[in-house]
Amino acid sequence: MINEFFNPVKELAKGLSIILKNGLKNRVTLKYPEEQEKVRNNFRGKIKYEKDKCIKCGNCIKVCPAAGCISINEYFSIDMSQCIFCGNCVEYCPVNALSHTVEYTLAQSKKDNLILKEEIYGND
Amino acid sequence: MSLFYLLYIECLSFWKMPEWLIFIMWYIFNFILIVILMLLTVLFLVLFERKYLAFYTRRIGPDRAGYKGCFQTVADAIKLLFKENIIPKNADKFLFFLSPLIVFVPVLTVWALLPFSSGFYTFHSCCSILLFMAFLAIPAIGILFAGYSSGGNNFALIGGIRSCMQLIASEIPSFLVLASIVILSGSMDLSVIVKNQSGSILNWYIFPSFLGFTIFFICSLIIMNRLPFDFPEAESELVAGYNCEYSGMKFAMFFLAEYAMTFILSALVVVLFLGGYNAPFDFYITDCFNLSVILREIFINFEQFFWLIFKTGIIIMLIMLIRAAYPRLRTDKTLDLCWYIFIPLSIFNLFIAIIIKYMRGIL
Amino acid sequence: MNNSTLKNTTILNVGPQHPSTHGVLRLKCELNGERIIKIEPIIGYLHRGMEKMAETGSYLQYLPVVDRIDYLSGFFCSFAYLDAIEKLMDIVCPLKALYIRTITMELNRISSHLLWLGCYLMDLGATSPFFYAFIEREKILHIFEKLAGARMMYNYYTLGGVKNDINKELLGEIKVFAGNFNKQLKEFEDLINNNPIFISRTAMIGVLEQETAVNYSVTGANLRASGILKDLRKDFPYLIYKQIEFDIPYKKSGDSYSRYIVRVKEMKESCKIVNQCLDWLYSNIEDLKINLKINTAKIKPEGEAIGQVESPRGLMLCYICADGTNKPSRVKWRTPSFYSVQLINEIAKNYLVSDLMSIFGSLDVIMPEVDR
Amino acid sequence: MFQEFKTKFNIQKEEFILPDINKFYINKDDLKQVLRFLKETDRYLFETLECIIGKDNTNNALELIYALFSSKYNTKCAVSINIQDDFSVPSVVEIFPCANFDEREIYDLLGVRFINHPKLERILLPSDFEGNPLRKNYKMQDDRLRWNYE
Repeated sequence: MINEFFNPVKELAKGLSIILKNGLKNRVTLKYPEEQEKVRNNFRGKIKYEKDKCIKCGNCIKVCPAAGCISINEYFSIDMSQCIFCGNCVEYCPVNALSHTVEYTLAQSKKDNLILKEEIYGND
Repeated sequence: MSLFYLLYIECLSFWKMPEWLIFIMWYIFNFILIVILMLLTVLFLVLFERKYLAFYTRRIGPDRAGYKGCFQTVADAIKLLFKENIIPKNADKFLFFLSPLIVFVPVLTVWALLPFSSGFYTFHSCCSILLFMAFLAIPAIGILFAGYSSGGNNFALIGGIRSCMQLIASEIPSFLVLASIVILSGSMDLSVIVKNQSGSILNWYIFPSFLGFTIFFICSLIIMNRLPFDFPEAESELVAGYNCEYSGMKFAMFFLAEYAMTFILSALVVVLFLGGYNAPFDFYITDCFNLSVILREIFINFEQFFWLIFKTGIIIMLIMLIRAAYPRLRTDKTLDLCWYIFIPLSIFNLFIAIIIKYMRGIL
Repeated sequence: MNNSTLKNTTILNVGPQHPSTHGVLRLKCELNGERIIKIEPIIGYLHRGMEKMAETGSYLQYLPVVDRIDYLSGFFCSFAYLDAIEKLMDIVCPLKALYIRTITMELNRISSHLLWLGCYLMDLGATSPFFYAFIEREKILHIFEKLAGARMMYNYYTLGGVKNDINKELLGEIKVFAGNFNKQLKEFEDLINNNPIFISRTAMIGVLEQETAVNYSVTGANLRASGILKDLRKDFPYLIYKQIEFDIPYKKSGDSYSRYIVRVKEMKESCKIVNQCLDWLYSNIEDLKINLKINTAKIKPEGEAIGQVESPRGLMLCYICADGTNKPSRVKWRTPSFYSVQLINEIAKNYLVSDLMSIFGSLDVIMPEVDR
Repeated sequence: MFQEFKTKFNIQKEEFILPDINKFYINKDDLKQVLRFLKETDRYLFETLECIIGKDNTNNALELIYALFSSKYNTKCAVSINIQDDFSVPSVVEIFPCANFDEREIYDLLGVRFINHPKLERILLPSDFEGNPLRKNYKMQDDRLRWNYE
């Protein structure tokens, strides 16, 4: 009977010791704006588009799961609010005109800034 | 009358005031001091708890407002001040406004009863333990009113009912343990209890009634709704329990009351069992410098105040550690715990206290 | 005048927005005081029309969307979908791709169980184990980010195998993780396994008899906790589970506590599988054949097929009926949580409200799977 | 293995669902009889109904496939029925309680009415939604998809 009373107390103490032991380990928080997560180059971030390489074949539209995200009627544009960064367009583009960048901070103040048009691409 | 009262009369003797006005001004002045002390400790406790829990989960805790997050609680308070006061449509308006007060005011008055040091206590009465526990029973009724009056919100209703169940279950064992302390110390006045525990660490009351200490500690956890027993506002089940519908200043009042109750109950545990403001080995630093009587009296009080705060800090850190480590108990398991285990144990503890008192009487 | 007040029972809406319903599920429970009389789960708040989306897009367009069926275990859903197509077009993946698929799926099972462990203990009130579980899970997500380029939405499997290769540095990282994972798990077990408060909250609560489990076609850890030893990896071994030796943890009593124990043991087994796959992958690093490079224009399968996989929550089937064009004519997902949601009325009857959270949490129900 | 079952219900058409599940076509009325037979006789013991797959083959014909699994013999089989125009099928909730949500979902997405189902309502879509999305004749009014309908 004694063991049945002291066993729970022993378990509670063991739990407490683990919590105390965890107190001494190093901190894991990442102070976001100052320390950013360093990401490798195969990270699927914002899509980059080179105008001269593109042959306007429309392959990327056929492959893109988000319907209506890419449109190439008069100029090439990607709607960043629809894009799910799956990388299909980059993979199936015959001339590698599209490629991933490592940038993942894409918040904008206005909604139509999210639609990346060709002339914005032209100069960078 | 205590030394401070004499000092106070001297300072006021320049203005020719009637006798009764000085007497009343003394209590008002003391009460304002207590309110300031409480606000400071609550501000510190809220931030300390978040940092302390973050320490055990390998995080840093809030460190954006102020140097290392020191103004975080002030920022929270100001934010809550400007939050819109939403009153649910079919809420019982009068009770909805009253319940934060019912929860907050008794905790504030209880602060006045606690003997912070030999000279400094606002309200001195021969049965201050009874007053203490009587005032600490009222917030549970406030929580019930809060739950009942927030419209048709069933979460708040269940939270309120749970707080009453809890209160009754935990009051009885704590009163029995208080009875054993009163037997040991001979009087119901808190400052007398502390005086009887002066001297070395051996005649603290934790050693003769260690069983009483554990029971009272767990029952105080139940009264102040701390984690293993925080049923009225169990986040994962009742969303936010009784303070579901409260926002703005009223929510801040509930929040303030909870932390004030945490401090005051752990201070009570210290006063009853760990020899309130007595230094552990009856050694005061102020004795080494040979000061004049009045100066020594003042510094002794400050040092005793430090000892009380130091011991309460240890108890509060233990309470917060328990919050970090353990899951929540089920409501009916807690009631079984109180009715079936704590009450017989506290009666047994009463016998031990009587036997020890009798043995001390013979030696 | 809603009739609940007549029968002096209160209707408690454990609403779509609630801290511990793991997503948007509404449990309309009728309470008598705190005892539960009847619970009616109302679902459909997270319905995204996954099956209709499959019919509008081609096989390739639907592939990235498939990870979102159960966003905690993306690899399992994409494997089920691709398994069905590979059977239709009888493609056989190279051996190394099979090993890479197995190791990523087992790591994904560990990360999904870790998230369940953290949330389950947060439901019961213990705040700090939640953070320890997420610290461990973060390591796995880092490995996936280096491997597939994204933390949770991988789009890493393709029709003939996997997209990019595992290099030596990543294998080393997985070995380091698998090495000290058992030590971390042991720390968890000391903290929680026989903690008296945890036992009082979960032992003999929400008991699932074998008969109701079979009737409600429950699968996965919930079934194995009630004593029925049924695991797809042993009954119909797919991928390379035939060459790997591992055993299936199970318990007899079927209450929330044994479901917890079964899932913790499953994490240990997955760690064993990961270690065995690591040894094979180390031995042939230089074999670079991981993808069949199938020309996507030729994906025009014909007929019906069912892709099956043992996901962390149970048996997941993906039925594809293809009619020769490049768009599937019908894709049907059989997800395990859809059936364990119906259980809640059977096993949570006349328990208390606080037990409801410990029962529902132990069933590991994830809402995207239920609503698809 | 299914010889005795085929002779009892004289099933002519039989097909294969890959990997190795054979599918039997039966007519609508003796659906309950077949499922009870497959569940109770100790020769088969298909006691778990894994899922009910609703399919819309074009020109207004629906097909319901009941996927069964017997853990004793570790085999899977499927029973399927074709429904032409009046879409009403006897519900199998008494035999397999798990079919409750399945049948409500098929009613919701395909519009098949199940006779004496305890609570036949829409489950996934909002209750005031009209039309059944998974039917082939359900037209989506979203022009962003025009690229897919080329």
